[in-house]
Parts: sequence; structure tokens; C-alpha cells
Amino acid sequence: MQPMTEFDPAPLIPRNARILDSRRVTAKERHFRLALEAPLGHRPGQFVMLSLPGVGEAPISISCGPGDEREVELVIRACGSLTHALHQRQAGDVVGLRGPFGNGFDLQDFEQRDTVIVAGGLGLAPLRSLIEPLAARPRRYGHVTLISGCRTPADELYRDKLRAWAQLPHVDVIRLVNDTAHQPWDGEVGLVTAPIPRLDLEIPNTLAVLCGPPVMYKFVIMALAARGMQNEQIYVDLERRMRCGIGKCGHCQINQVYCCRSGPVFRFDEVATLPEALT
Amino acid sequence: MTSFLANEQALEDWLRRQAERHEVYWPQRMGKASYAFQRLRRRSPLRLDRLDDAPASKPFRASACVVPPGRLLAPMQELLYRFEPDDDGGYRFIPCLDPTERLIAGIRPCDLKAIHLMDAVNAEGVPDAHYLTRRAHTTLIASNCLQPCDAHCFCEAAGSLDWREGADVFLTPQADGQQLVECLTPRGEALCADAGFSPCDAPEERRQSAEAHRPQPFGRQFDAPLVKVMAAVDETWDSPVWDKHVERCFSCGTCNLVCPTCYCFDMRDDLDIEHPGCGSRSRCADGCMLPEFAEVAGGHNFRATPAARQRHRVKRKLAYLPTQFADGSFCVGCGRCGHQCTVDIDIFDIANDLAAASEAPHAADD
Amino acid sequence: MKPKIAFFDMASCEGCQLAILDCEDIFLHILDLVEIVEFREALSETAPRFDIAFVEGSIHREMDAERLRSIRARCDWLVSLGACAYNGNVQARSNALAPGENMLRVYGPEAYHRTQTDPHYWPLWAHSRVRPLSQVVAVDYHLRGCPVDREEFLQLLKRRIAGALPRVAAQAVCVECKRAGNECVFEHGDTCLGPVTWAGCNAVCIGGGYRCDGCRGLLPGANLAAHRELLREHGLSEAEIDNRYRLFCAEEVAEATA
Amino acid sequence: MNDKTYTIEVDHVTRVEGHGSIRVSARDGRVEDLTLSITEANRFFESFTEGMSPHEIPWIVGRICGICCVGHQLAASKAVEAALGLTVSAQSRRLRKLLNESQILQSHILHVYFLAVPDYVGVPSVLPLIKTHPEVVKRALALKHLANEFTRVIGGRALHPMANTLRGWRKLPDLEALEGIRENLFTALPDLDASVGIVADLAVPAFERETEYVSLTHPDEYALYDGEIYSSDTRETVPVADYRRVTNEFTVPHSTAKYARWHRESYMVGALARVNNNYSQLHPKAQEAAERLGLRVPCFNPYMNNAAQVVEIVHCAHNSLAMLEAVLDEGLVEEDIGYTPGPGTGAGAVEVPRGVLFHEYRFDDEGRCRGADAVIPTSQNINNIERDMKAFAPRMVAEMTRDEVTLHLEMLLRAYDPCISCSVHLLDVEFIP
Ligand SMILES: Cc1cc2nc3c(=O)[nH]c(=O)nc-3n(C[C@H](O)[C@H](O)[C@H](O)COP(=O)(O)OP(=O)(O)OC[C@H]3O[C@@H](n4cnc5c(N)ncnc54)[C@H](O)[C@@H]3O)c2cc1C
Ligand code: SF4
Ligand code: SF4
Ligand code: SF4
Repeated sequence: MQPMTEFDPAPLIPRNARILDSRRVTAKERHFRLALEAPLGHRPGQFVMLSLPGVGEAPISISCGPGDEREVELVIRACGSLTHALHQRQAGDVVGLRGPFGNGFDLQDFEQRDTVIVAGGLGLAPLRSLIEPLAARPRRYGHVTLISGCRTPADELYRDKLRAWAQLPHVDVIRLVNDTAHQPWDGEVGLVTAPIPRLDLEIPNTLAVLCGPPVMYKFVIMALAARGMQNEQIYVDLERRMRCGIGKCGHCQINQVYCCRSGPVFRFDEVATLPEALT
Repeated sequence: MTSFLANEQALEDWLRRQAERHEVYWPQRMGKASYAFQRLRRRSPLRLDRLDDAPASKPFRASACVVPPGRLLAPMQELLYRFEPDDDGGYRFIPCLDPTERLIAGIRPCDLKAIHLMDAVNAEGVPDAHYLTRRAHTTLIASNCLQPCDAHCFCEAAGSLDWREGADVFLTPQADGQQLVECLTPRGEALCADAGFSPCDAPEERRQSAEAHRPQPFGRQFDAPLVKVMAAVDETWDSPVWDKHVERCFSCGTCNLVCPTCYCFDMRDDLDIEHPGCGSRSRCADGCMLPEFAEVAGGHNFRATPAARQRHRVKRKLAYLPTQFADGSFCVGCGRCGHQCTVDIDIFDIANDLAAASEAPHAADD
Repeated sequence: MKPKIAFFDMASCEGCQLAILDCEDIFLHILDLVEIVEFREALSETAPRFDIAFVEGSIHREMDAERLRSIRARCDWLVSLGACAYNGNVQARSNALAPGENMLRVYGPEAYHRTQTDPHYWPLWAHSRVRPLSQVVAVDYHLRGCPVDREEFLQLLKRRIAGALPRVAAQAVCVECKRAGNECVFEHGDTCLGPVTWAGCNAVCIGGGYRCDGCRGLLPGANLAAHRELLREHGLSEAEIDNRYRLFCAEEVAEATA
Repeated sequence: MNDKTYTIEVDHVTRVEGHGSIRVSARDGRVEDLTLSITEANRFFESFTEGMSPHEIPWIVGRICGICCVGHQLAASKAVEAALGLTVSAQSRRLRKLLNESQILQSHILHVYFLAVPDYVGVPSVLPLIKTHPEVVKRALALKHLANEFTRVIGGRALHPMANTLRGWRKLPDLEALEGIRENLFTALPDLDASVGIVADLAVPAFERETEYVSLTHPDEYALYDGEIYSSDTRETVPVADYRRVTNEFTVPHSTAKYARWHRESYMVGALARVNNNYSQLHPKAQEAAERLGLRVPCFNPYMNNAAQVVEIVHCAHNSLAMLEAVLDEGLVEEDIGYTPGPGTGAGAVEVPRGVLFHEYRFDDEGRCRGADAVIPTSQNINNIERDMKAFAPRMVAEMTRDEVTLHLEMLLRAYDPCISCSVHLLDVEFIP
């Protein structure tokens, strides 16, 4: 071991986290529950840097609401080197974890407000961390409208949760697919923008939150603006390539702003003038 | 602070003595037309060769030094930590910090300013322990420029020619072939204390009279003052200038990798073959000109074209980072990117073109 | 269970297999990780099935294509080993001529005549075109280079064992050249294929005092027009430029500029 | 007797470089037919070189064969230099000799300890030896690694090295690294001694067939890098430029390789030919090793080629050590390696692990390559191997089981350390009008 010096390397060094369970939720996504050595103390919308030592590291959103602090839930899509390898890990295996990083949502902003949440595909994973606390405290927070869209019925995440939330009196859930692909489907068919015009909203007292694939943001924001929503009422949760999570590696820059540090959650008026925000 | 006069031989002897105790680096000939900061070893001959056209006024010529000296503080590839299995099926992570005592000699003012900027970048926000540890154990000996290093240099225009901050010792060649040795920090003082140099007075005047012989203008000059150039870069988003300068771009990232103020990195993991279950993570220099730099899973690329990437690089140097840190331009005018680019794409020309375009009254309207 | 790996060779100089035998300092550790079940150049053992097949060399005759198909059927993962297998390497230059003409020029009229008339020896000589492996079977991963880089081979094994997909960034050789701190070849008047060549070799040839001749193949999206112009500016004639590209990536450059 | 009637077909003989097959049919204990065919796909190397610049040739022709890449590079360098009348300094000549000997070390160690020894121990490969003879394997691995590093330090990398070019070195070897090689080579000498012992203990099949032995020979040294062509039949030398008088190549239908003959129907090149022809110039330590190995010249047993390779391992180790000392004493200076391309024709030869290798090139007025020829050791040997087999097979079939016959034939082929991919990688195009 090298002698320690006056500077603390901890932000780049992972901690152990043990997989409690890992189950397949769609063809490409698995849900993981990890046990932590110390409480994470995260806010909704924050992310961790998850790693398999010797394989690699990637930013992954925290999917559970702030609650049981010694466990964390993640949804991971197999799309590259690390994520494929993670899918082969099982309960009992240990992974590395840094964080939480990013700003996340400030729940105070949502007090006594109605919220429209628009989730595209895997975007539901981070947004669940916000939905859970909002749905749990109806008297503190207002009405929640969740629009959740995905490609086909087989791609839907958290079906049981969506159903459970829909049972709550202060939560409306609209589920959509782009294409039923000849599978049974009890929701709507169309893009996530489709329901926005018909929502019954008290616009001045409503906030909107978006997370999904890069192409989605522009169109949803246009639909919300058409309903009279101001940029200050809209929150976007943005994804960029990230290597460090602490504003050093340069990959996540949106113009001059570091997505990992000032985001990934932005109030849209903060980034509306950044040409790279929605491209 | 103390100042001395020393001849070249005395300086060489002094550095050799330092090399007995520390790692000492200075620019040495590499290849046919370049220099590199190389470690002085016991066996290696002390060579202060110069390029044919090198001005004799510099003791440690660093012209065309492909890799900037700052890379000794933030290596192109650097171990972050090693790991080994713990008793519990998990890992023990062992940070790799490098507290080796180093002395870098022959740093030009532009590179000195770059190191100063990197100090700020790495100390800000979440401090970077790996960089800062190296930095804390490194002594900097800078060397004044009385001639532009090469045809690509524009350090005066970029505002870094007279930079001295960060150096422990600062050398200025004198007309009589001696070197003015100025100690700028206590560490520099200690280093020179028993060097056997002859003390001198009025160092300020000596330095200024040497600098008075600099050619005018010194290196390339922008067509507008630096502040205007920076403002033009800041204000320009859509412009044909971006496209004009990338027609021949290979997206090879050379301009990033040789830049003394580029510090972006990528991560790499490795497993040991010899020790099952053990391995390491390191980081290596990355660059925003490389096509995959801003590509995310699923294949979306936030800067898919060379023009978009070039714009980002130029804006980072002349607009984004200068806004975040109040030390002026992050392009220090060393000229490396233009020199090393195989197709002569030069940030100097790009910035100049942008300034010219924003001067033109109609530019902003359409 | 240790993964079983096997090595095969088609038309090649067999240098890539040697590059792998060059792991002798860690050879015994490698054997802790994987089981080598077939490696004609070094072992006499054979095996019916294996997890990873490394195939070196290009395909010139139908009998070789058949052998390749049977290898494909015996493995889960097929990796092309080296430039010959990846893009046909130097021998793909012969594709510029009809197969018969190559035969005639190299072996003379008598041997040529025999291949045309004696059916017994035809399979041995039935040279058609030089094809990379991927034109005959599906290839899961490419280890590029002439020869392959030993580190890249080891990375592939290690990552595969860890369950991860290996991957080489689509970057030009210049990236690794700068990271290695080399002096650019253009600096001393020679010319270099680094800007249009797929990295992964750590710019070893430039580090060794030479230049990049492009043995790892053409970089996806390479700016060939600019590169041609650059070579022209450095005094190369059109024929010389073609000759340079034809050294190692004859087929690819033809495709890219078609 | 029925068990004396069979055919043996060994397709793709293993543990040799390249693809070759042996076919034997025996009836009632007599050999009816025996062929050795080279089935390697040809690669038409003429397109490699046509139109190339002189300095590109040594670099590219290494691709003919990975295991002899240094030899091809050196033979081509010498041929092109002869064609253009270029000089090579004493420093470069010494570096080339080091490079060549490093490759001979690499190749011989690989061949003797990893490819040939398993036959004698009765196992299919080196893998079972890891369990039964771990020390032997580890020692051999260490020696091989050292030889590779040696090539890498001198040449820039172990395979297809890039540092050597026409006239000399593009980038000189690092002196500190050379010092490391010298030290490691020195400390490896006892290991080398021990590995001589291993081969000395092996039981070599008793078979002799006298043939013509051909190699380079040099008045001042054991000829590896330089010399004239020498025949044990005539005891006369022929200049390298006249190599065609020696090789007399011809084609046969069952092989994609060409055959060669000189004063008789076939001749042999390689370690045994060299040791037979130039024994007195071997390093004294190598002569000692020859005695331990029971190799007395002239030796007519082709299986003893492996012993001759061990002798050369010892010779190269000691000779390289002496050359390294000299380089370290004198240092290295950067030299001018510029040249002007122009017309000319020239041939060059070096001794590579498997025997003497010839290259020849012709350049037109613009300095573009217009003709190329390479004669590879294995294509010179193939004819001789086939004749050895035909001579030995009747005795084998009479005295051995079928499996033993197969093994002994394979061993015989392997003893020659044939480099089959080389042998079909013909560079034989004469555009000369
Ligand atoms: C703030 C934030 C939150 C995120 N949250 C989540 C989350 O909750 N869940 C989640 O699943 N993801 C999430 N992501 C995305 C996730 O970080 C990426 O999916 C992950 O980085 C991929 O890492 P990888 O090593 O598996 O892929 P990499 O191997 O790094 O692959 C990345 C890119 O390379 C491509 N690629 C990979 N392999 C190959 C190959 N062999 N050949 C060619 N191309 C290839 C991929 O298509 C992709 O474009 C989040 C990202 C951010 C920034
Ligand atoms: S060095 Fe030149 S070619 Fe390479 S990325 Fe930079 S501007 Fe483009
Ligand atoms: S941008 Fe170019 S000129 Fe400016 S500091 Fe970087 S390398 Fe030097
Ligand atoms: S030498 Fe070649 S690979 Fe290296 S930077 Fe120059 S052009 Fe690129």
C-alpha cells in the first residue's frame, strides 16, 4: 500500500455493494437490489457509479425513493460491455459503487403542487425515485399524473408498480406503447406526447418532469408549452456519457455545464438557452 | 526573495546534483525535430542540444516539445487504484497516489500558466487527489522566453508570455550568456541555497532589460485584442467558420492530446493475469475531438459532426473555462495543436476568423 | 469451468499465432484461465467443440472455406486473428488480377495447365479470390493487426472470462501515438497512414522509428479525401498513394471510395 | 500379414509451421506408395512487391512468414542493397547479426523444446509436460521469452520488427535495454547448459542417409549473416548472386511448394548442414555441446537436426553475448541511412533457422520493383525430406507398428523444422524480358 498523502482519493474509489437479488424485467433490462456497507442518503433523481472491478464502470440512476438507506434498487439495460457483464451476476456477488452523485430533485419544490411525470422507456427507472415519495405523501404533495411510454408491451418496466400507483386516488397513470407488436395490451397506443393535450391540469400550480430517450424531450416540451407551461415549471432529467461523475472527465458537458454536477436534473429554464441541451 | 546569476555549466551541475535525490525532468531531443521532457538518469548523457534554428538565449529549449510538461502531473495513463479480493467475496480497493519528489526544469511561461490553470481545475469542486498529490511533490523551474519558440507560437497574443506564477525558480537568459536565477517560493529558495550561484541584485531590472530585446511583435498576433476574440468565440454558435476549419479534420484528437490545458479522461479496467481476482483501474487522456467522446448507450451522439466537436473544443479554451475560472484564456498560445495537427487546423486561425466574422456588421443578423 | 479455446490457421504467415505463443512469460497463468484444446502449430491435440475459436489467415480456396464453416459449427464464438483474417491483408492485393493469371505468373504455364486439366489436384490449387473470414462465416470479434497485439488478445480473454464484451474504440492511431509521446512522422518529412487507421497497436511502428502503414485496417468514417490530399501535398504521386493504401487495406479502401 | 497392410494419411501435420500432409500405403509389410504434399494455400506474393519502393520491400516481405520474418527482412535488405549499390556500416552489420541470432534463438528454442521434444517423451504436446516436467517447461519458457525480448530490443518488436531498414537502423536500440538483455543472457547460461542435457538424453532414431549439405560459409566466422554458398559434395563456393545455379527449382503436382536439387537428386539445408559444413568455426562452448549431444561431423542422421539446433542455440547465445559486450563498450551513433532509388538487380542471402534463404529483386529506372524471387529453405529441403522418408519407410514398416510408423514419419518431418507457409509464399516472378 502506498503511503497516504494529504489529499483524499475517496471520490474515485468504489465501495463494495452486494447483490441481494437480480431479476429479469424485460428482454434487455434487469432489476437489481444491492446491500450497501453504509447508508446512501440519496435524493430522488441522483445516480451512482456502478462498477465491476476489472470490467468497467457506468452511471446508473437510483430507482428507489429515499427510504431504506442500506439498500438501493437499480434497473440496468444490457447495451454494452459493463452492462452485459452485470446481467450475468447473481445474488451474493459483489459490485463496486460510488456516489450518490448529481443534484437530484428537491422534494420541497413539489410541495402543494400537482405533477405531470413523463417517462419514456428506461426513463421510468430514475423517475420512480421521485414518484414513490410523491405518491406516498398525498397531503404534502399534490396530484400526480404519470405518462409512461415504451416501445412494445414487452418493454414495459415496473408493470406491477404502475398498476399499484394507478389504484391510488391522487395518482393517474397513462400507459402507452408505440406498437403493440401483436402482444396483449391494456393501455393506449401512441407516443407520450399524445395524452398531454387532454390532461385536466391546473397549469399554474403544476410541475412537469421528463426523462427518456434523447429524441423525446423536444416534443414533450413543445406539447407542455402548448398547454401554457413555462420553462420554470418543467424539469428534465438528462443523460450524457460520464466517466467520473464528479465534474472532471469532461464527457458529460452540455455547453459549459457539467451534467453530472449541475444535473442530471435541470429546471428547463436553466438549460433552455444551451444549444446542446436537447440535441 | 533571493536572486542569483549562474552560467550554463553551473546550472547543469546543479541539476545533476538534484537528480541524485529526485526525479529530474527536462526537455531533451527526441526524434528528428522534437523535444520531450525526459527523466535525467545516471547513465544518460546530459544533452542540451538545440534545434538548428534555436535561439541560443534559452538554456532549456522546449520548442516543439510534443507532450506538455503538465503531463508529468497528469500522465497520459495513470493508475487510480488497484483491487484485490477481500475475505468476504468483495474487494479491497487500494488507491494509487504518487508522492514521488519531482523537479521539472525548462518549463516555458505558456506551459507554466497551463499548469497554474490545471492546479485550479483540479482543486475546484471535488478535488482530484491524484493530481494534487503529484503537484504537491513537484518543483517547477521555468525559463523565460526571449524568442518565439516556433512559427506556431502566439503566447503573447493569448496573454501568457509574462506568466510567472507557480514557478519555484524562474530563469532569464542574460546578454552575457549567464542566467538570471530568481527564487519565487520558499521551495525555490531552499533549492538554490547551496547551489553556489553568485548572488545578484536588481533582478527586476535585469529581467526587464533582457525582455526588452524581445522581437516586436512576439509571435503571431490576433487581428483583434484577446478580449474581443474571446467574446466572439463566446457569442458565436452557428457559423460557417466551424465548417470551414474541419473539412480536412481526421477527428484524430491530436489537438486535444497535446494541449497543456486539455484534461478530459477515459477510464480503463484491467485484470491481472498473474493474480486471479486482482486488477486495477486507470484513466487515460481523452479528447473531445474523438468521435465517440459524447456518444451514449443506444448510439446517440451529442456531438456527431467534426464541426460540432471543433466548436466545443474552441469554446472550452476561449469561452467556457475562462468563464468558470477567472484567469483569462485557457488557450495559452503554445501553438501545439496547430503544429501537431497533420492538416494544419489551427485554433489561432479559427479564433481569428470568428473575431473577424463577428466584427462584420451583418454577421449576427442572418 | 475454464473456457476452451482453439486456434486455426488459413492462408497467413502464422505470425499471429506466434504473437500468442509469445506470451511465454505468462503462458502458465493463461492456462489457469483457459484450456487450449487445439492449436495445430503448437500442439497435436484436437477437440470436437470449444468456446472460442481464433482463426488466422484469409480464405483462398473452397476447401478452406469448408474447413472454416466446420470450425464455425464447432464454436460459440469465432474471433478473427490478425489482418489476413480481418481484411485479407497483403495477399488481398492479388485480387486485382484474375486467379488464373496469378497462377500463371507465379507457377508458370506447366503448373497452370495441370490445374486446369487434372481434376485430382484442382482442389489444392483452386484459388478463387482472397476473402476475409467475414465473407464466409459470421465473425464475433476481430483482433486486428499484422501481427495482432498481444495485450489486445489478453484483454479479450480477460474480458470474455469476466462476462464482458471486449471492444476497441474507433479511434485513429494518432490517439495512441500522442499518448505514447511520439514525434509525428510528418514532422520529419515521411508520410503516415495513422490518421485513417484503426488504433489498438499503441502506435508501435511509429514508436519503433517507422511510420504507420495501416495494418489494422481502415478506421470507420475515415476522412480519406483529406488524407489523399495530405499525401499529395507531401509529394506522393497518385500511384504511390494507391500503393500505400494497397499495402494492408486494399479491399477496404476500394470499398470506401467506391 | 494383415496388420502390415494399411494406409496412413496425416492431413495437416501438427506442430509444424504451415500445412503439409503425409500419405503412405503399405501392403504386406512393404511400402507401396509414399508422398509428402504441401497443401498450404498460396498467397501470390508477387503482388506484394510489384511497384514497391526499395525500402518498403524488406518491411513487407517479412509477411511471407512470421517465424522467419527477421530472415526475410535481412535477406531482402541485402538483396535490395546489392541492387542499388548501398553500403552498410560496421555498426549496422553488427546489429543485423544480433537481430538474426536473436531470431535463430527464438525459433530453435520454440522448435526443439515445444514442438520436437514431446515426440521423444511420447506426449502429443508440451501441455502434458507442464504437469510431468514443470521445471523443464518453465526453463524453456523463460529462455524463449528472453530470446523474444532480445529481438524486441534490437528490432523494435518481436514479430515483423521495424527498426532495421536499408543501410541500417531507423531507431537505435536503447543502451540500457541492451544492457538488460546482456545481463539476462548471461544469467541464463546455466539454464542453457541444463537444457542441452535434456536433449542429450533423448533417444534419437538410428537412421542415416548421406546427402549433399548446403550452407553459407565465411572465412572469418560461423556463417549466419554473411558468406558464399558452399556444398559438402564439391567443397567449393558459389557467389550468392549465382544462387540459381544452386537451387534449380522445379514444380511437382502434389505440392504447392517448389522443389530444389543441385549436384544430386536432392540436398539439405539448415542447422545440421551448417554444423556439418562449418563445425570448426562454432563457439568452443557450442562444440562442447555437440560432443555432449553425440553429434560428430559429418553426421548423416536427419533426426540429429534437433541436436544441431541445440548446438546453434549455444553458439548464438555465446556469440551474441560477445557482440553485445562490444556494442555496449563502443556505444551506438546515429548514422545516415538515406539512399537514392534507381535501377538495378541484386541478390542477397542469410542463414535463417531452417537454412539458407535467397532473395533477389530488380528495379526499373524509377526505382520501382519489377521483379522478385525468393527461395526458401523449406522448399529446398522438401525434396530431401521426401527422399529420407522413402529411404527409411521400408525399414519402419518392417519393424514397427502402424502408429510407430506414423510417429516416426511425423518426427522426421518435424526434425527438419519445416516452414511450410514460407515455402509456398513464392516470390518468384521474373518480369525480366
Ligand atoms: C445519469 C445517468 C443515469 C443513467 N441511468 C441508467 C439506468 O438507470 N439504467 C441503465 O441501464 N442505464 C443508465 N444509464 C446509461 C448507462 O450509463 C449506459 O448504458 C452505460 O454507460 C453503458 O455502459 P456499458 O459499459 O455497458 O456500455 P459501453 O460498452 O460503454 O457502450 C456504450 C456505447 O457503445 C456501444 N457499444 C457497446 N459495445 C459495442 C460493441 N461491441 N460494438 C459496437 N458498439 C458497442 C453501445 O451501443 C453504446 O452506444 C444512465 C446514464 C446516465 C448518464
Ligand atoms: S489534430 Fe487536426 S485533424 Fe486531428 S482532430 Fe485536431 S483538428 Fe482534427
Ligand atoms: S489550444 Fe492549442 S495553442 Fe492553445 S493551449 Fe491548447 S494546444 Fe496550445
Ligand atoms: S505519426 Fe502517424 S499516427 Fe502518429 S500522430 Fe503522426 S500521423 Fe498520427
